[in-house]
Amino acid sequence: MFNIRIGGEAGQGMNTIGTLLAKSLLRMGYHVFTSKDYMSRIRGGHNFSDIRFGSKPLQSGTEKVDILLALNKETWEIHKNSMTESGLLVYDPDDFSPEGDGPEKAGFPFLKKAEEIGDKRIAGVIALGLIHRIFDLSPDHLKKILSEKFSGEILEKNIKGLDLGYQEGEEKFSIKPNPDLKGTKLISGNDAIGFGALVAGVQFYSAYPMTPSTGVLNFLSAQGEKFKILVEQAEDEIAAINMALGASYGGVRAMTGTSGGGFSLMVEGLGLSGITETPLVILNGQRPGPATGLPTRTEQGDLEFVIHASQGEFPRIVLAPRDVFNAFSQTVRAFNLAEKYQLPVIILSDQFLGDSEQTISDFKPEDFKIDRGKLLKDYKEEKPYLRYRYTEDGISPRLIPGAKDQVVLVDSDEHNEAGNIIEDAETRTKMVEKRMKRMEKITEEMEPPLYKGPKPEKVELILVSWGSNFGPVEEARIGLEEEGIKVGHYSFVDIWPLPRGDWEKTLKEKEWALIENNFSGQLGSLLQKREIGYPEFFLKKYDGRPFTGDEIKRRIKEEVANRG
Amino acid sequence: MFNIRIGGEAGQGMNTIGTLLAKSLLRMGYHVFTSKDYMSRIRGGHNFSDIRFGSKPLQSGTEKVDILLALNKETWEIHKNSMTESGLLVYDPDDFSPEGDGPEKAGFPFLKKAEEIGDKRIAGVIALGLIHRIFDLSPDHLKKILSEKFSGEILEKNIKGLDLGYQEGEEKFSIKPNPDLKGTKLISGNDAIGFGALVAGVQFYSAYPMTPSTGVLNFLSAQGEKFKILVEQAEDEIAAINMALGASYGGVRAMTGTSGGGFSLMVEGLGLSGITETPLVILNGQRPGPATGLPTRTEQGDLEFVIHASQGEFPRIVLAPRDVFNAFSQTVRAFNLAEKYQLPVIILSDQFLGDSEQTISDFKPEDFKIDRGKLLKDYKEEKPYLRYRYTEDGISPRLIPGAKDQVVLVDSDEHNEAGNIIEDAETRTKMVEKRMKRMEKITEEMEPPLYKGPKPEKVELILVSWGSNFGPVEEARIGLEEEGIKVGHYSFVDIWPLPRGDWEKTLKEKEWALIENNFSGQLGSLLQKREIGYPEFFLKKYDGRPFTGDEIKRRIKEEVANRG
Amino acid sequence: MVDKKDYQNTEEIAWCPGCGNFAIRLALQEALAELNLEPHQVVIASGIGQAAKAPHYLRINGFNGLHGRAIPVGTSLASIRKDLKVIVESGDGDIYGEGGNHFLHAFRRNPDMALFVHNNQVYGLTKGQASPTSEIGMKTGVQVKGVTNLPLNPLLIALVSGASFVARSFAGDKKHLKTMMQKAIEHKGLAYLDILQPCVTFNKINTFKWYKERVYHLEDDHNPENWEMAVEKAREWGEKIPTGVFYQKERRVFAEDFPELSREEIFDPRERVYCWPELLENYK
Amino acid sequence: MVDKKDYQNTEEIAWCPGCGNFAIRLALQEALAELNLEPHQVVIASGIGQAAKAPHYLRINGFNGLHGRAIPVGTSLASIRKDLKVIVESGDGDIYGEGGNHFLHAFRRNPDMALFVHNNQVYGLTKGQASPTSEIGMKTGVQVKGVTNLPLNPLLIALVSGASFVARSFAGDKKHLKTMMQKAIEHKGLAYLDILQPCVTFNKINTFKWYKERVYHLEDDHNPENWEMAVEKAREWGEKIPTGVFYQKERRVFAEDFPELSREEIFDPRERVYCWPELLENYK
Ligand SMILES: Cc1ncc(C[n+]2csc(CCOP(=O)(O)OP(=O)(O)O)c2C)c(N)n1
Ligand SMILES: Cc1ncc(C[n+]2csc(CCOP(=O)(O)OP(=O)(O)O)c2C)c(N)n1
Ligand code: SF4
Ligand code: SF4
Ligand SMILES: [Mg+2]
Ligand SMILES: [Mg+2]
Repeated sequence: MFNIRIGGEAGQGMNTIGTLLAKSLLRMGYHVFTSKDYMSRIRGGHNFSDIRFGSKPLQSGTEKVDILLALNKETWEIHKNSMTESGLLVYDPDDFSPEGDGPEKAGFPFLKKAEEIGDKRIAGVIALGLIHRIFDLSPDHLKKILSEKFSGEILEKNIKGLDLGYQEGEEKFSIKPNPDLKGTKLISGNDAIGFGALVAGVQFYSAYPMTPSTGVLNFLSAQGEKFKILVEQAEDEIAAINMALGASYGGVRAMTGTSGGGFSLMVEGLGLSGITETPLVILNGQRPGPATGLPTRTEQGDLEFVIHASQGEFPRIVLAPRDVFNAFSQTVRAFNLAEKYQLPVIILSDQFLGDSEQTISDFKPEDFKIDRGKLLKDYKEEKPYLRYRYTEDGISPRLIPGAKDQVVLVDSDEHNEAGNIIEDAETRTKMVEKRMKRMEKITEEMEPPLYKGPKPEKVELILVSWGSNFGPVEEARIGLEEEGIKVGHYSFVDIWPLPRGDWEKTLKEKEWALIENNFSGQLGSLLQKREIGYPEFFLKKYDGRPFTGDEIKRRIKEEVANRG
Repeated sequence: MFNIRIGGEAGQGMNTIGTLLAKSLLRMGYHVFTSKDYMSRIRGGHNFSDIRFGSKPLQSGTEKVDILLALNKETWEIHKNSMTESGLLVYDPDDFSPEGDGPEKAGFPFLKKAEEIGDKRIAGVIALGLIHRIFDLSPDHLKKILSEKFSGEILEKNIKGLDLGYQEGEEKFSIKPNPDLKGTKLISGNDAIGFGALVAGVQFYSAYPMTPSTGVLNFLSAQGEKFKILVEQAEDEIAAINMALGASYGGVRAMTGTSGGGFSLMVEGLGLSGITETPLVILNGQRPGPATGLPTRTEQGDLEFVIHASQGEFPRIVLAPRDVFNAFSQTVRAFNLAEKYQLPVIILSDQFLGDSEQTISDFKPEDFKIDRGKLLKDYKEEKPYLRYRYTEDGISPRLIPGAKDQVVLVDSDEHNEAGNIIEDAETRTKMVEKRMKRMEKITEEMEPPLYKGPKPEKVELILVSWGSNFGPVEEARIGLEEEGIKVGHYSFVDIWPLPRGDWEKTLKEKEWALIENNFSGQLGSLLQKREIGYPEFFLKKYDGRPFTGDEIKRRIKEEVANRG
Repeated sequence: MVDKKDYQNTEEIAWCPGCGNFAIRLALQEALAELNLEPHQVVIASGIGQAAKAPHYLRINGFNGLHGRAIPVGTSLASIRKDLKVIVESGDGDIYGEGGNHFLHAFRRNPDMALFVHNNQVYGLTKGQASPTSEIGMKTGVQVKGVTNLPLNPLLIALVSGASFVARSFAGDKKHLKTMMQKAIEHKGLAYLDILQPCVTFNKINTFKWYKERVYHLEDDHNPENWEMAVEKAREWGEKIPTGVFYQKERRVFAEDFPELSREEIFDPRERVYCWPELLENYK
Repeated sequence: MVDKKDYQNTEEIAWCPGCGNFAIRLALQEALAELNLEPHQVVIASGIGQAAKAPHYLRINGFNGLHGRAIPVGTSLASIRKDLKVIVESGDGDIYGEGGNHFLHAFRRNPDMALFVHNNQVYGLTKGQASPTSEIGMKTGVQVKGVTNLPLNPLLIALVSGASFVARSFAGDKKHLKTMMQKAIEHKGLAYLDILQPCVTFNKINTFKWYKERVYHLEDDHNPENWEMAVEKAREWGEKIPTGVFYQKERRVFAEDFPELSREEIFDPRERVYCWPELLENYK
């Protein structure tokens, strides 16, 4: 397992270099995990990308850097203390000279050499050549990748640069690829969510740009034509959610996506989905708040907000995907749940998950089923169609408007079975009960947290996480196990309504630690309502950065040691 | 204690008749409680007002009707089963003829007589004359009231009508006034909130009309000129809250008001108040949701919503006034708390409280203190002023902008002490902690629920209510006590952060009943987080109507009986 | 042939007797029937207010959504369901006040739908506050000293925003109103029709009589393709108030490249899986 | 005399090198200094975006609020604090997109403040999506086949909404820009100035060069009191783009009856208790 960090100013092309490297590693048969740390600006400042790779699955970033490709001095200053003992700094001596001791250093005049070859933009590729050599990796895959991207003279220059870097490098590390990795893909959380929507058959997506959810908007825009999806950038988030609801009423699968600030503006629309029983999938890619907060950073600060958002009471479902593949499959599921129960389903992601890339195994999109619930294409019964017909389970058949001789009326006021406004106490009571009734069945359908680790009886402590913290916590758990410290791990994805299950009893009996990327412990607060009680230890982080596996491992180790 | 119900179509002038009657009763020395049940339409439909009066304080409506003034047949049909055995129907035989047995009936051709006098609009006053006579009450106060409103010929006709009605009536009931009631006033919850804002020195109020909060907008608009308050109807609720924040930044006390749907639109602005630490008072007059719901009805469905609204984490205070006088005094306090802690304070009222009128004792507005917290009129220290200076208690001195040579910068991004955007982990962490630190002091300041009834050790059951349910629950508790059933009552007003206190221990030990005007038991959910556990009995109501004292009494009596 | 009775339902109407809304309702019913549209082929998207109750008082598809948010609902619906006739119908407070941003941007998109605004120059349902079109000086419970904000001229906003159809009619002129509605419904693109609608309860200034005395039909020599002329006419207000089609010129319709989806395609979006393998290639 | 250095602070500027925003910042600094306004007498209310970072890069009072919401903040501030000069400064996405409803209604109120829009015809901070003023055909990561919605003409919107001051300038014409800013700041009422601001990173169409080739100053014979002329000029876009004051005519300012509050009155609103007893009389 190695971690390569590429750092510099915004605009220096770190993303391109990182992507090329990651793809090359992927094709050679490594597991890859990449993550991004960037500022809310377009040029300047300090950004960096981490590319971790190894022969075992990777689920998190790390605090440690094996190779630092520093595109400027600031990068060196900021990250030098994160380097491992055997770490290596790769830099351009024309940029800066790294003073003092510290890790081994490999200076090479990338820019000068690139200019010699005739295009300064290939400086990065030269560095990649060097890095391939350092890990004793063949540059052939990278050549192939370059040839898929470029052609003619530009391609030639790139290959030349790559070869040059490769020649100049020196082997230092070595790691075997995993021969089983066939057909794996490297994909970001945001793309996975977009992909999930495609597979679910989304036909309408409206959004207003907002970091870190814009990736999904970009993904679907790019695929819109091929997949017959109408994608529209709305004038504001209020329009975005109301457009999506209009489309859903029209019968197609519709989705909207945003981050906390935009979600705030969608709150009234969320309730509209609730009372009209119009299915809707809403992505909230969390970033640190309140208000504008830290636009390009990560946090899990919106859980209780999205659970309780909007006036009045109505059922909703909140799913917090645990990793990249899960982001894909939960998105497909979100559409199915939204239509099965005719309500809003919120996918609670975050910048860490959205912007990280992870290797996923091969899969067939068509294996993921579409379930449109009680949707009717036509209606030919004697009695006129009633949108809110009372039923056993509280779910009324939903007719696509336009069916011959039938009308479909939905209403944001309290209404009767036909959808017409009412004010009487009796109908109101019945309609509230009709809507709320679905909660029971939904609660049954919610999956209990995934348990990882030795049997609960055998562990010292159970780590409890939700959403994207899964990866870092898992890395920590496995690391601890390797050191002989046995801990378990409950990872929540289905978070509202909170599922029932054995986990409740287990947590009541065992000591447990709560790990959340926020200040107040919002999952903890949900657990308290279930009378699970308070955790023995609350590991929280609210500086806008994701946890890393090693960080959690260290903190839990300390905790376990302290508690004797 | 009597209840007079006036019912008819919207537009038939029930409000005017009710107001005259209530004022007359008030001046005669009775306690009065009025409530309104009206539809979301301007003409037609069925509306009614209840005017209860008696010699002891009244805090709720009742299911029973002593006098029904039915302005149309529908009123009679709907309410005939609510009448007491000794009840009396007052009606105009030219309108309809009440068939069958049932209560005593007093028919009188109000309209015809009014026309004879020369103005059909005085039909209502004739009826009032009749009603005064029925209760053996002098019409003199009413004459005085009419003379304050009208003059000349119109006044004469009104007096004539009143006298006529009085002559034609027949004494039936009698009740002594309360000689101690001097200087009492009859005021609605909405006016009380507006009055509270005045007394607190509000100088800016912006809102978008929304039932049931519009009363406060009307009140302040009417007083704006006299009290130098800038009142503006905004183009939408988003503008309303942002305007209020701009004014508050400018140094004046600012407030906005709305109901759930508008509050939804203010959610992002709420977070802006949170991160910029700009004091703001927000009224949310609850009505049944979700979405448009039942616009003119009542519910307590927004508690968890307002507590958790907006992305990210920041302190806020939620106060749910328990009755009309409390609505006044909590509003004054809301302004003080908002400035003391530099955060948003939400007044959680509802249609029941907002539209009900209640007698309140005499008070001196000037006895209510204004505390502007760490507001600085000027700043003359050496070091430049820093809006977000780190302090012991997390509260930074707040300078009114415009102070010579100093600038005041606030920011919705994460920021440093000066208010400038930052992105580093360290400052972020410190700022989160600075903001959240205030929670402890606030929690200490929150008042525990008011306890009413015999000592907890002595009661069978404790009723737990919040906000406007106080009155109905109190009437029930007192009624039960009169029948020998001893119950206690905790009434929450300070609801977020949830106060600490003996009550926690008491509730853990005793059996208790939760009484909420919603479906899911939202206060209950907050109590569960405190590990109070679940109530023995949950009395809920979500039909859009308020509880009445007799209804609660009946239900609790059943419950106590069942539990044996 | 469709009969206007096909649009009749049995709901009790909660408008005040004498309200201008009744005539609008009747005109719409007739307009649709005469266009031979069946109730299931038409959807009304509305907001909240008196006007916005419209879909309840006809037998018709309806999306009675949030205050101010009917335009986005109609926009997506008209684009994803090209087989349906979409009408957005709401009040002046709803469309020009709360929903102002959607109004502004709707013309830029030009979705294929009709937009009918019951403009009574007041907030009816919330009991008489000023709306964005209320006249200066109008006193209300909130505007106690009279309105001071300049009224919006929504026709001008539409014209300068690229509207492809701008018209005005009057609830007291039912035949004209019906014709305008029909033209709007038949127009390809966003057809905006402002309807002067007396509110007998709260607007004591702009009454039936007030409008009747002022309203006139645009003459035959008004050229609706002439934008400058349209602007000039749209500025006329006060002594004389023109009604008719101010402007009409077709242009690109929103989502016009987006295909009309069949009922089957909507119901089963599966057939589109063909390019997944290709897409997955991007990720290796 | 105030020096433009008095407005200098030490914050690192997060704009891209070469961005049009730098010139705007400098022009504002000079404009304010030359008007002899001190930093504590001026407030900038801004939203979110690259442009909206403006208050951080000057030593000045600032309310850097939410995306799209600077106008309401400025409106109340200007009205309750008549002693302060209020400037609302933000981007085109912020003011015309997210904040469109406030833009529309601001002119109706005419609060006494200046409104400076950095119009780079693109969403800069969120990496290059189309803004309401982006030109048809502009390709972006979201508008993959090019923009199809008609761009908004914000000057026309202002003109038809009753704006009392409408102007345009260009970041590449600093002297003109400074003069326009000064005129706007000195105007009594809402002074709206659209500033053409090249975004060197994301807008490859409307570059410095592109604007330079097109921009010209309104001639002396342009009469800014002539509304029709202003509309005509505001419609000009493409080969030639006029800059200057298109329209200026004072009219009632928002909250003009509301008194200027002294610092004491703000700090201690107690003195207003006198009419309580009278008010309490209403309730018996
Ligand atoms: C978000 C929100 N804000 C406010 C309201 C309250 N409200 C309901 S209707 C209305 C105004 C209606 O005016 P208009 O649209 O002109 O319709 P009219 O009743 O005059 O036909 C308002 C403010 C609401 N329902 N939702
Ligand atoms: C409610 C909300 N939605 C979306 C965003 C994301 N966002 C930040 S800046 C911006 C657009 C900026 O464009 P513009 O106002 O033109 O400013 P520029 O960066 O071009 O100067 C957006 C969409 C946000 N911060 N808040
Ligand atoms: S209030 Fe006005 S608009 Fe509403 S129904 Fe009555 S008359 Fe019509
Ligand atoms: S992205 Fe564009 S607008 Fe933003 S700073 Fe860079 S050049 Fe300027
Ligand atoms: Mg209206
Ligand atoms: Mg821009």
